[in-house]
Amino acid sequence: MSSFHSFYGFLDMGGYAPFVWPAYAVTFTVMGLNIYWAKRLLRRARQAARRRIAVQEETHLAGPTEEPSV
Amino acid sequence: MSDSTLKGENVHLWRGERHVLRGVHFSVSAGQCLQLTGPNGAGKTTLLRTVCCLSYPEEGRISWRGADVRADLPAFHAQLAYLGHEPPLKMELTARENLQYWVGVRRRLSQAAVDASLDRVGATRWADRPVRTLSAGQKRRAALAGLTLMRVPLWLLDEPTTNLDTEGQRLVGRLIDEHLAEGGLAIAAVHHELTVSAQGLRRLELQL
Amino acid sequence: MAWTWFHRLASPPHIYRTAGRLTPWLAWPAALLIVAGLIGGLYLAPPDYQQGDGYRIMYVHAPSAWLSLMVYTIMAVAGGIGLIWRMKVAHAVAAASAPIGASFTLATLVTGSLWGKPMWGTYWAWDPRLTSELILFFMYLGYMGLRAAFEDVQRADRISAVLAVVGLVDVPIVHYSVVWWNSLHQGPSVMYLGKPTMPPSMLVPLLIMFLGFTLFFGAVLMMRLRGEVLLRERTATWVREAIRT
Amino acid sequence: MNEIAAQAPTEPLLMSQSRHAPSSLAVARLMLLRDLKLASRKASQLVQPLAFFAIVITLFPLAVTPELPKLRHIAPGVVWAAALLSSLLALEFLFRDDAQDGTLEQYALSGRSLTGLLVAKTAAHWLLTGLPLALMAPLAGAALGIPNAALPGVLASVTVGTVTLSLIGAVGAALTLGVRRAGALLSLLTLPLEIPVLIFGARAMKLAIAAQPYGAPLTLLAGLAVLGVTLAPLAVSAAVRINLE
Repeated sequence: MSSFHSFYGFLDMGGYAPFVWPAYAVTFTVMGLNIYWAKRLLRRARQAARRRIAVQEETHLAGPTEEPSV
Repeated sequence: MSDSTLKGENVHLWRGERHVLRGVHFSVSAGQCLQLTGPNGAGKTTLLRTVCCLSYPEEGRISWRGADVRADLPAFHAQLAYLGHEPPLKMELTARENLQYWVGVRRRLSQAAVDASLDRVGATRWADRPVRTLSAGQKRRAALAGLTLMRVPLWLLDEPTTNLDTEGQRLVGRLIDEHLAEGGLAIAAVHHELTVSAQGLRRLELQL
Repeated sequence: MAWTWFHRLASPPHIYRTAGRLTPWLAWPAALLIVAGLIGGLYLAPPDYQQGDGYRIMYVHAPSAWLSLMVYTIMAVAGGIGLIWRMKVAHAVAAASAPIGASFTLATLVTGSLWGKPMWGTYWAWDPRLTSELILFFMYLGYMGLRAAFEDVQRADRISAVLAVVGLVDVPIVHYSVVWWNSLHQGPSVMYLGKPTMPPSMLVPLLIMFLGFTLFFGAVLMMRLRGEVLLRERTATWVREAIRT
Repeated sequence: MNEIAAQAPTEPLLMSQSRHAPSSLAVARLMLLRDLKLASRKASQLVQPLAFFAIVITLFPLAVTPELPKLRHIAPGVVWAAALLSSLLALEFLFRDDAQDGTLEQYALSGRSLTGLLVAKTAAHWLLTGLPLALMAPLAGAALGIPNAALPGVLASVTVGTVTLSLIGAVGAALTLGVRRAGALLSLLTLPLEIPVLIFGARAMKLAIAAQPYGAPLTLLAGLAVLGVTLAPLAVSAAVRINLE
C-alpha cells in the first residue's frame, strides 16, 4: 500500500526532503499560531470585559446618573 | 407650521468606552429655541451631531414632523443648517465666494440675497477679502451669514457666539429671535446664556 | 416575522454561546481529517511520475491557497452585511477572519516557493498564481493596517468593511490581469497537477485536506469570534455571566 | 457700527427642497469650479507631484544606464511606476483639507447627493493631477528613448489609466481620511488595487513602442475606468460618511 520501502525512504521523500518537510513545518506552525492567537484574543477580551464591568460597578455605586430630559 | 417639531426620544450613544448620551429626550417646536448647557464633555456637540445624523445613535429615535429622520435623510438635511465649532470656510476663498460654494449647492443664490446676508452680519466691508486675512470673530460672522442665507427652518448651532464681541453676541440673539419669529426652530449648545427673548427659550442640561 | 428569529440568532449572547459550543465540533473533525489527509498524502499516495515525491507539498499548499481566498470572501461578505444591516456580529466575523486568512496566505507563499525550488530551480518565479497570492497578501496587510489605524472598534469595523468589499471586486480583476500578463511572458507554470485524471489515491487525500483545513478555519474562527463579540459589547448583562466561567 | 436694524426677511423659510434647489449637474459644476479655483490659489500643491514624476523618471537613466535602446526597453515600466507613485502623492490633499476645515461635513449635510459631489471632486482631482501627468508622460517617454511615433500611444494609455488611478486613489483617500499619518497606509491600500492598471497600461505602451496595435490593452484600461466610475464613487461616499462620524 505504502509508496515508501523504508522509514528512511519516507524521511528522504525521494530526495525532496529539504522542501517537503519545511513546507509541512511552516503550515503546521501557522496552524499552531492560529490556535494560540485565538486563545490569547479570547483571554484578553475576557480580561477587558472584566475590567470594564468593574469600572461600571464602581461608577454605579457612586450614584446613578440622572436621565437628562426636558 | 404647527407640526414642525423635532423630537429626540431615549437617545443613547457610546464613544468607545464612554456612554456619552444616556437616554436623552427633547422636543423643539416651531418658534422655540432649545438651549443645551452642561460641562465640557457632557455630550453637547455629540448630541448636535447625532441630531443631524452625522453620528448614529445606538438606541433611540430622532423624528422631524413625526417621521424618523433616517427615513429620508436628504430631505431632512435640506431643512437643517448645522454650524460646528469652527466656521466651515475655505481660507483661500473670500467670504462671498465661500457663501456661493457652501450655500450654492443647496439653493440658487441671487446676488442680492448674498449681499443682504452679508450686510445683515456687518460683513459688507470685508466680504471680498480672503478668509485667511479675517479675524476669528469676522469668520464667525461670515458663517452666520451662510446660516441666514440657507433659509432653512432648523438651526443646529454649536457655540454660535464663540469669538464674538458683545455686539456680535447680541447679533446672534437677534438672528435667532427673528428665525423663531418666522416659524423656525433652533438648538444651540452654549456656555453663556443666549440673548434670546424668553418666551421661545427652553433649556436642556446635559450632565457628565 | 422572519426577522425576529434572525435577530435572535445574530444576537451577541447567542453567537457567543453557540460559537463556544460549536468549537469542539469543528476542531475534532478537523484534527482527524488533517491527520487522515497527512497519512494519505505523505505516505499512502504514490509519487508523481514527473515530480516524484516533491508534489506532496500540494497537500498543504493547495488547501492553504483555498483558505486564503475563501477567508477573504467571507471577510468581505461579512463586512458588507455588517455595513448594510449594521450587524455587530457580522463585523466581528470579518475582524476574526482577517488574521487567519493573512496567515494562510503567507503559508501559501512559503510552501509555494518551497515547491518552486525543485520544480523551477528557483524559490521565486513570477508565476501568476503565486503573484496573485502575493498581491492578496498585501491586501490582507492593508486591511489589517486600516483596522489598526482606528481606535474606535465601530469605526474600524465599518471603514475596513468598505475596503474589503472594494477588494472583493478587485481580486478577480487582479487575478485575471496577472494571468493575462503572465501568458504574454511565457512564465513557468507547472505548479498544479492540473490534470483532470488525478488517480484517486492522490485525489482523495487532497479532498480530505481541503475539508480538514476548512473545518480548522471554522474552529479558529469560532474561538476568535467569541473574543471579538466580547470586545464589541459594553454594558450587556450577559457578559457578566459569560466571563464568570 | 453698521446699520443692522431689524429688516423684514425678504423671502420665506424654505420648508422643502423643491424648486429652489439647483440641478444636480449645476451642483457638480459648482463643486468642480470650486476645487479648480482653490487649486489655482495654491499652485505649489499641483506642481509637486509633477516634479516628483520627473525626478523618479530621472533616477532610472542614472541608476540603470544612459543608453537609449536599453532605456526604451524598460520605459513602459518606469513611466507607469512613476505615474502610480506620483498619483499617490497627490491624493493626500484630495479630501483632507475639506475634512479639516469642516466644509466636507457641510456638503455631507447639504441634502444633496454626497456621491455626486465627491465624483465632481474626483473629476477635479483628475483634471489637476491625472491629466497633467498624462501630458508629461510623452516628454518622459521621449527622454527614455521612446520613438516619436509611439508617443500618442504613451499619451493615450496614461490618460485613460490615470482616470482609474484617480478613482481608486479617491477610495483610498476616503478610507484613510480619519487616519493621522496616512501616507504609508494609503499606498499599502491603493497600490495592490491599481495593479491591473499598471499591467494593461504598461502593455499598451510596450505595444506602442513596438509599433504594434495597442487597442486591446487600451480597451481593457477603458473598461477598468468605466468600472471604476460606476463603483468607486459608492465606496468613496460610504467611507467619507463613516469617517465624518
